[in-house]
Amino acid sequence: MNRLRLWLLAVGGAGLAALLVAACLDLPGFGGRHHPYGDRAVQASLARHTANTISSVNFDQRAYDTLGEMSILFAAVLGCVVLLRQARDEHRAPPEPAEVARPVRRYALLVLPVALVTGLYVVAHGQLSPGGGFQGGVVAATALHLLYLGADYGALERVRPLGVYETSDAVAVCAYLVLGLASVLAGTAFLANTLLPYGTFNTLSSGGAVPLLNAAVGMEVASAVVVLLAHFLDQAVEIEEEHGS
Amino acid sequence: MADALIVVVLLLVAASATAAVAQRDPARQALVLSFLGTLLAALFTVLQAPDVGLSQLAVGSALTPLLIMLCVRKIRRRGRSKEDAR
Amino acid sequence: MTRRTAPRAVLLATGELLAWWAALALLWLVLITSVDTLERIVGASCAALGAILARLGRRAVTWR
Amino acid sequence: MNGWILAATVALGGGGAAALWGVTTGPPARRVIAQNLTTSAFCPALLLLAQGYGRPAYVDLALLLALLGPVGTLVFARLLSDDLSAQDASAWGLTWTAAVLGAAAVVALCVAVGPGRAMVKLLVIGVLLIGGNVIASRALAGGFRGVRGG
Repeated sequence: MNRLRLWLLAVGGAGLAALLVAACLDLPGFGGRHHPYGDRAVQASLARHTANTISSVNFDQRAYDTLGEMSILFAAVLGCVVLLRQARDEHRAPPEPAEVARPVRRYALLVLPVALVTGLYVVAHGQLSPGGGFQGGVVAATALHLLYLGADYGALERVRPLGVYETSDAVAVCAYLVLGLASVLAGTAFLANTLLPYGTFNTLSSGGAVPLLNAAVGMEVASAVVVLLAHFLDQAVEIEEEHGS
Repeated sequence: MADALIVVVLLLVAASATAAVAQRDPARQALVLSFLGTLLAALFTVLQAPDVGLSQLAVGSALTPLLIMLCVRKIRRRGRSKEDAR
Repeated sequence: MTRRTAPRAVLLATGELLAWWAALALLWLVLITSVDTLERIVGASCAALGAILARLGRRAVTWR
Repeated sequence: MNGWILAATVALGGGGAAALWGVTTGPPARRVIAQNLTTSAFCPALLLLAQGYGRPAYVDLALLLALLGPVGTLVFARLLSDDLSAQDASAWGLTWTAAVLGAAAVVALCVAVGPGRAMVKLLVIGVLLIGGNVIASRALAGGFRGVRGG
């Protein structure tokens, strides 16, 4: 039985290797200036006044894929919340206050708003410069956890009403869906970017629905990361197993 | 000549990814992983993909290390409290 | 009987919020490349959010 | 390939190789110091790359690294504080050398960019980078001594 398994692995591996080698031999040259898909994507994004082609691909040409990615993140966080909940044989101990060196504490308090505004900047300028909802959302959520690193978990819990973040996570996913359905109601396809004016090239209002979808994704990612880290922190800092159970 | 930078960064990525796998202790693995995350962001920039680089930077530099280290802390604490209970 | 906050505390809180708001709005203006009305509005609201969080964070840490 | 990209190659290759060596070998204290120096080697390299490619938008990567790199080091300083308290994890000579090199790169780029919004942005990144690295070094050198369970 074991030998059979090894043979199966060897045959499968050899087949995969052969296919990969065949595919590699047929690849276009490294670092070419033109690519059939790339040229078309750039053309389409310029036609809709979106300066950042990647944003145009993510939120306009393939906005449907992004909806899938967004729901994957939502479902993954939901799964973590269920797995990391407080079980019946566990109890919560209040987090111990920590004495952090003063320069580190002050650094955390100063950088927290700066990082938050930078994250919002990255979200808002997704259609103009590199960045977008995902990147900016993660930065904004990380900024909040400077309070845990620079002080203690109690301080983070005081500025982080978890229910608000759970709600805004769901609201953001709904907002993305509503934006998609709005174009259906207007008589075009789901998530087709034809409803809003395209605006002036290289300004904040350019790109039609791209900035709005970006904002929805940014809100979803930021709340999802906060909720995810909250449950990890709960488990690591607060929740303890009952002794002798 | 212009490809020298790409070669240097690719070699570093290969070396640090191998090193991350070769570490045995999860905490040390997390350290190498955070280095690898930053390095990958540099690789994506060199390959003219700053959007992907930003994603990698946002996730790899602080978020992934925090998740891994919180898991490590939980497991260590659990081991300690089991010893206390005995 | 309602408890009234001392005017001095209100003044201090407003000053702190305004200082943070001004600093963060300035940061926004440094980060962007071209300035227009919409940019100013979005920047001002993001800076306001940052200022509120900065004050909340400072109070949470020095609370104990 | 211009001078900026050459300088970035040296920073990425030299700093990256040194940091990789430090982060994979030796006691935990040395590894964490090397992880902190990753930020101070790569952030100036990303700035130099943005200038070398002639794309000002790439500066955002360096901005995020200057903000999040020290946060990553604080994560390790806090959650490994039990391991680090047993040994001396201070490396002030290295920290200040890296800070001076980062400042030199930022000043050179400021001269090349000329006065304006872009120069102020570069200076903000420089301040965040150097301040963050010094504070992260301080955190490694016993900044979390008073942290027990939390």
